[in-house]
Amino acid sequence: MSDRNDILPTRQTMAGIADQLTGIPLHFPAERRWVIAMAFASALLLLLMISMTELFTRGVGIWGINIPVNWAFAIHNYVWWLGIGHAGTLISALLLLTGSEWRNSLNRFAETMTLFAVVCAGIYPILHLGRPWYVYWMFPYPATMGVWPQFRSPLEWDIWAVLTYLTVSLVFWYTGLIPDLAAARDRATKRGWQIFFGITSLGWRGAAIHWLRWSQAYRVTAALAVPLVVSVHSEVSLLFASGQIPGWHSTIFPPYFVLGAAFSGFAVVAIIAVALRSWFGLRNLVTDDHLDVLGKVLLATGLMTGYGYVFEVFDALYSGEAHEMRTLLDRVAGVYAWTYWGAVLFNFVPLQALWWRGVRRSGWALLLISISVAVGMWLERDMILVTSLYRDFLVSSWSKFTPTFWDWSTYLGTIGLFLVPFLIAIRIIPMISIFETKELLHEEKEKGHHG
Amino acid sequence: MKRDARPYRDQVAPRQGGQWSGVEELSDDPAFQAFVDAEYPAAQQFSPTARREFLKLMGASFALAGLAGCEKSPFVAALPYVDQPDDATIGIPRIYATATVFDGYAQPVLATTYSGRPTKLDGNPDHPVTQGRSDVFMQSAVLGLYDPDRAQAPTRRGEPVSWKDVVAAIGVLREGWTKDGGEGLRLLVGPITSPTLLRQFDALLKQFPKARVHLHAPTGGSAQQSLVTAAYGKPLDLHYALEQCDVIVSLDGDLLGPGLDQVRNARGWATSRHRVADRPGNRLFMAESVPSATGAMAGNRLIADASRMPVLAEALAKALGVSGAAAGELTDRERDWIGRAADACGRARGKSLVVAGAVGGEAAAICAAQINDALGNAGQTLKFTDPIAGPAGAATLAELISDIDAGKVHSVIVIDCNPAYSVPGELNAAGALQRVRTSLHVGLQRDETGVLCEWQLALAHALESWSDARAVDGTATIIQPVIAPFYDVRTIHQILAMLLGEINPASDAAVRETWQAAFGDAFSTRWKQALHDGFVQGAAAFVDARPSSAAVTAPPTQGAVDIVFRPDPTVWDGQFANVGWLQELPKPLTTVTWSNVVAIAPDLAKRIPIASGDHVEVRIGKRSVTGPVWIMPGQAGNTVALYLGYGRTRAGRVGDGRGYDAYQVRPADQPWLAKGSLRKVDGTETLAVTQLHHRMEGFDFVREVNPGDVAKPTLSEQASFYPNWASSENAWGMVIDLDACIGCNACVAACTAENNVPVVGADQVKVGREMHWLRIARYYDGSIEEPRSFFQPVPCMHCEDAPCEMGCPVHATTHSPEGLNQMVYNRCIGTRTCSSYCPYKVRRFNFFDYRAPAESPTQAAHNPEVTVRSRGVMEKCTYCVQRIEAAHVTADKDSRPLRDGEVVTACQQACPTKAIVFGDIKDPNSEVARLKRDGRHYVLLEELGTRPRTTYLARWRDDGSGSGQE
Amino acid sequence: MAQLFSPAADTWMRLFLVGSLSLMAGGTVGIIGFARSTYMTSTDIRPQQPVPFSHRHHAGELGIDCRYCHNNVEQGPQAGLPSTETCMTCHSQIWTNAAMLEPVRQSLAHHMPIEWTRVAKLPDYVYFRHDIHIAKGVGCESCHGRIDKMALTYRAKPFTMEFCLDCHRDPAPRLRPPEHITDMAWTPPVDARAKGEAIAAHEKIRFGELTHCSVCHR
Amino acid sequence: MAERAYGMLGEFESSEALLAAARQARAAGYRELDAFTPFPVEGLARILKIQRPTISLVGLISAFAGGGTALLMQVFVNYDYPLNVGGRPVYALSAFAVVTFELTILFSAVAMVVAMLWQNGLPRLNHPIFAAARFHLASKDRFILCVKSEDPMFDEQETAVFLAGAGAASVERVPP
Repeated sequence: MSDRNDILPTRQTMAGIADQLTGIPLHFPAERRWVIAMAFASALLLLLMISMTELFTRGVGIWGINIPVNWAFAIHNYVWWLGIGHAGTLISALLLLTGSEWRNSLNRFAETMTLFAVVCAGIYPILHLGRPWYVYWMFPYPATMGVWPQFRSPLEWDIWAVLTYLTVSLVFWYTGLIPDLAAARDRATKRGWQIFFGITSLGWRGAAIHWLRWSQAYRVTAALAVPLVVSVHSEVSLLFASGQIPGWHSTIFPPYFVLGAAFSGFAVVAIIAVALRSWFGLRNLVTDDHLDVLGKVLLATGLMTGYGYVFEVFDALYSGEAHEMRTLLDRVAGVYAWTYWGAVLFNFVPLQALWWRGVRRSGWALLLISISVAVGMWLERDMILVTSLYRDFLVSSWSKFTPTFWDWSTYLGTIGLFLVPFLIAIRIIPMISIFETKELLHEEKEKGHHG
Repeated sequence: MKRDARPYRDQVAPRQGGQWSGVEELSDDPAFQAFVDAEYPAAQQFSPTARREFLKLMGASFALAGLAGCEKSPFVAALPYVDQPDDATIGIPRIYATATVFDGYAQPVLATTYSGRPTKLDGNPDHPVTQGRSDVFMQSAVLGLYDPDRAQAPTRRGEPVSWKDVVAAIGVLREGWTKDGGEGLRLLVGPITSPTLLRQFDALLKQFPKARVHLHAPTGGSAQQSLVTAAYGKPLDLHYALEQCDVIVSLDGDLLGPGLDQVRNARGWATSRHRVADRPGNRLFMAESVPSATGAMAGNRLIADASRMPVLAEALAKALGVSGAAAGELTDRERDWIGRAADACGRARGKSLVVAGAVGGEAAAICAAQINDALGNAGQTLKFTDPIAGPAGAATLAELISDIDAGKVHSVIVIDCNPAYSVPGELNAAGALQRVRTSLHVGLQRDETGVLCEWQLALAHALESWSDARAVDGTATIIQPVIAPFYDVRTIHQILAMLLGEINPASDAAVRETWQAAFGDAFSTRWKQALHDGFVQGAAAFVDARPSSAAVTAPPTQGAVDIVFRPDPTVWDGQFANVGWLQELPKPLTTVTWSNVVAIAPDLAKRIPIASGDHVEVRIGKRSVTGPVWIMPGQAGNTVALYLGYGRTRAGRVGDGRGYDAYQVRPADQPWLAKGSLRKVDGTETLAVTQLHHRMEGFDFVREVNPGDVAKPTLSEQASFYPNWASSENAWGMVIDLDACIGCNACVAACTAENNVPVVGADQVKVGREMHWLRIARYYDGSIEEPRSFFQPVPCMHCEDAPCEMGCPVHATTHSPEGLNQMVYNRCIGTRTCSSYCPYKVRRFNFFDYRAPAESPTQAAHNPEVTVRSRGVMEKCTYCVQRIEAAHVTADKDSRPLRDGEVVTACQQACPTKAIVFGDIKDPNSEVARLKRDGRHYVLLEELGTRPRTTYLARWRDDGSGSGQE
Repeated sequence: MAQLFSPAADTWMRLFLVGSLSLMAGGTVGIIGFARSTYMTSTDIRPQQPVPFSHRHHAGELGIDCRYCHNNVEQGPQAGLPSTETCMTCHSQIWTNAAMLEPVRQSLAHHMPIEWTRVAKLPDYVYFRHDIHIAKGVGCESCHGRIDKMALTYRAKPFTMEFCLDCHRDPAPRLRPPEHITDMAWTPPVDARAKGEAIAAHEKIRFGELTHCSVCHR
Repeated sequence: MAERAYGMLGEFESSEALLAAARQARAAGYRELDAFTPFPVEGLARILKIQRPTISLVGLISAFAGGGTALLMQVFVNYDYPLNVGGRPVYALSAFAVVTFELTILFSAVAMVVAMLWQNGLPRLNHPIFAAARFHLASKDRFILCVKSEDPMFDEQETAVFLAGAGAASVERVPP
């Protein structure tokens, strides 16, 4: 029955999908737009390189940080980027396990996004070091000093968590990519593409036994990735919650951070989904139904994050702890209240439009709301960091924080660091999972037959 | 403490020269020498030996600067002595007793030297005045020695000349002076206590009887002397015995504030304040126009405009029944305060003291003198000596200028003072100097005066000189050099000797001559004893004095507001403007650094309206000056305070162009208080402030107790989830008595000197990156118009369950078995987690490379026992672990346990009021353990469960009950 | 569709994979080893000295006690290099005209120090003190090796933190009686630990406290 | 004589057709069968009698290895140089949990993917099957059944006929 709730239009054929998707890298359809985007992204990346040169030559003092606000943009952007990354893994892994078929059109670029977002996040812990050239001291190797890393430190946990996350994301992404690379290899006509896809597909043949082993590896890895995501951002929250600083020292932090991460991540997935489908004419694969589902997920995670906000207030009031209450008051009415109210405004007000189906199914509306959420979550990270640090316990150490040019340039630069590889990736690898879409199409058609 | 009995020169500077300085490592490559030549042209003119010393010194300081990671260790040069001095132990500091000179007076010090370069000055514990205590000026004097902008050779009209040229020129001048008996020759000096210098002046005046000496003392001297003369009818020095006082009443006299008497007064006040354990030992009443350290410590503080002081003085006199006192109109608050003060004084006859500050003028000074006399304090808590500083009978600067204008002067010799800068603008001393035919400037720097004079004679620093001087009580110190001069300079006595006609005077000849006469036959033993002790026994003799009953002149009345002039608490009259340590030291009550401010009352600010940092124009008569405003809580509504010492143009790279020059508007005849007006003008600036918030916000960071409320000591171990770590033999801890802390910053300055704390500059301070390991938090309680002020030194708490340590991913900060929170700079990678987690925010981070540039002579001021930190590493208070470890080694070599008091931290050592006590808390008999059992003991942020080793004693609240020892 | 790769390509690919994996593993091991190499620790390098001074001759063959020249070693942090005068104590009597001693005579004549190249050097942030080690029974040889057998002096032990820690963690077996401090040939007795513990007890060495950071770093 | 072929391919247009053909082939006694599909086809393994792979077991073992390594490493470094960090215990197991968890996942995930590739004999760039002219369609929309020449029943002619009979759209000999 054609009015059944299929997420993919069943008119299309597998051959059509294969040709359409492998065609994006093989016969790139949007050369001009890509070049413009790439030029913009490269400019941002160049800005990052300049900022890093300045940073490494002169020191972290080029940023606006001080004592007491000795963590600011670097750490807050780190948390923001990492949070964005989490949506990719959640979409691929969690939804794979729960059998949510709509993920199939989204998971590949969501995973790609994860990968590069984690890279962006990953450089911050190195950049923010006073002496980044000694970052290797954080790894346990038999040093002539005889000194080891300190495993009670949340930062030490952090480096393991992020590296694990990066590795597992990479492995998971690549594993899922192998069959599609093989498909691209088989469609490629130019020698260069043939060699590229020939090597990267590792000689995948799609044999029954290959698929069997592959499925097991892929699904179990997915099963591992879900708790990994939760652990990584919980751990990131411990970076703060392990300190006694008012506004940080709270047990709500791990779930609060994980949900916030998913929230911001889904927003960025929505941004990319809307952009890619209009860019490459993929409305047949990324349908309005997809946007509808994304909108619902965004709304759900947004409301959960909102719960975190409410609970944070409750937590402070319930504790009755004078310093916690003062920090709470300062967040809503202090010098940096604009970050708090900005976060509330950008995160939750436009979000409410998603209660309407029409809004969810409109690309533009979803795009704008998602951008608002990304901004809102950025402000939230800033708020959590700065408002806790700039006024902690002793009044005599209170200070303020003003970002400098280099704070902003480093942050904008990482957007370039994200976009450049992402743009390269959409040129050379299939951005939507070919075989999974085919599988879904097959299942839908089959159901159509039986239905 | 090891101290050498033999004269310095005999030990370390053998006659051949060349090997006194056993610097083991130096960079001797030609590139380095070329660089030194380029950077220090004067060094090229050094004698070969002097030059070698200089290079060695520089090489040594370079060796300190490294902080490397895993780099391959290079082979470097090692230079042994050619002829090793018998008792030189390489690497062990040698300590010499000497003195620095501050406004002419000796500040007796023990100088710690490594390989012939002084790195740290501390008070001489045996000296009757300081008893080992110090102030910020003494602590920072060593950096003045290494000032890169010091005059490095004599110059004539800016061109370097040799001392031979100088001597030749003096010879020519002397011929002229001899002819006319010195007619038209004038000497301009600051206050002088040096017996040798006074003797040389006398000799000079004998040679040239028509020459005249003029005195220029911008922060005291004649200006204050005239008040005393008015009060007692003759010039006198007043000496307060605060240690014997039950009640102290001050009328805008900043007894505990910065200045010559700070150490003595603070020590005396703290002694009487803490002579009993269960209540405050004295009561302090302060009426003040501008908040001061004394006001902050006063249990009874009255805010009154500066021009009210004479009225208050009269009222107090009347309340105490001093005959002849008239009654002025008083407000309710004033009447109440006078009543309480009079009541307290009345019950403490002979044990009280009334002090009038300079702003009260002659009227207040006379009243105070009469009250003290009536109460029987004179001779008890107030003692008199003949003036200690000379030259006696010197004329004033104003007279010199009018003489110049009258064409009566052809030669001026300016000795170690800076009239072109520190003189009331209306006198135009600079213009006058330029009209003189021959002018000589003798000074450490080619400053504002130096550039105007034809000759600038580079003066040796006190630490490089043989000299002598008297402390505030008259006790003389023979100043011995602790380093050979590394510039082409001469001591003040050598230059005076040249003026007296000597060709090549030895640096110690004049001083020896003076003391030869004084010591007589016992010269050689007494000389050695004096050098060893650091002073010559014998203070000035007390004399009797009766207050005059002269009529009182009315204070000036024109103008809208009272304008009070104060020396700056850190750069003083401007002479320390180029000392980075002092520039970066927060001014005690404002925490402003690197600038002076126009302090106004909150009330006045509201009326204008104006905010801190906005510019105001202050006008007195026809002259005006523009500076940034500071709204000072607790300042009297109609009083404006201007701070001297800033707005310099020729101080050097550190001090030039900072703040405004208050001398410009200072009236010559009213140096302390004038009437004027102020108005807001365009412009605003961000002041480099180290503390932005000052209210306690309802928290009890600083606690107060009433004498009756002192609970029985409760020594409960703070609970912890973690098992206790085994502690070693010693468990270090610190107690800071907030009732004793007067916020003077001596501890901060001492810490800076001891621990190589870098100076970061005004711009870095503005963004909150000052590096002091110890900050004096200043809090206000109450309304902004009438707050109570509190000081709280906050060093590292050395928490037993330290949150910071847990945050470090690389084991760069860990805990020692002795309870120290250790920071290993060379392991730090700069994640700054420790600082984020620190509830006390006492950690400091090297956001940039804050090390002094390699070519700066200030490198030589570094303590070689403490690593110089590079960019990107965290640092913080270590409880002076280098001193602990050194004491351990000493004790371990004797296989004996450490004794209480064997380890003294730099802050503790400097504190004039002994507010900081450090020691072994495991030893029940130690001072620190005793204080931890005191009823006033409390833990800062105890609720966090960090179990700090640094704890506090609460401040006494003055409920009127505590007064002295009954 | 034709084959994209020849059979040989697989061989190359496997070689490449195995090769890069071994390179990574080998590189890691290599770097860790290199940090301990004689090159990085500067051991076994005999730097040029202005005078070819032989410890073998002076300390070994002539049996001059270490402290005769390094006379600061019991009092201060640094052992101290002998002053020119110390050299001339003997060399004004013997070998007075030897060409190789010319720099020493020059030094005395011109009052300029002899510029030796330092062999035993610790980083600036390490605060090592000779005096306390000597006082507590650590022999010269423990760190400086058999100086009495060195013609030209070299660094015998790698002065890495590991090297220091080895002893600071467990000093007992390495301690020797005071009379053997400068004894180059001293070998630990069979019951070195028991003997060392006795010394440590006598000298009140605080075991377990020698490895905290501030002992050496300030 | 021509070399012995690698096998014989039959191309099917749907997964259902493939499954039916595979079932027929098993019934006909063919044992050395392989199938190439554009996506994993459910039930194929059962028909081809392929054993359940052991990837998840590898994952489990590696998980223990990872967790164990992490825990041992953290205990060891604190045993090797025990330092008092904020008064916390030397063996602060609760603090070690995070890294232990992360390494458990890391080892497990990486090992599974490596095992998958290893057992599949990947990477393998040159394989006889790539020489088949229509093999590339297996990654597009065709489902290919291959009878390998090792099969005792394999005979080029007969097998080709059999495949065609089973409904193959085309039959192709794969050269060795």
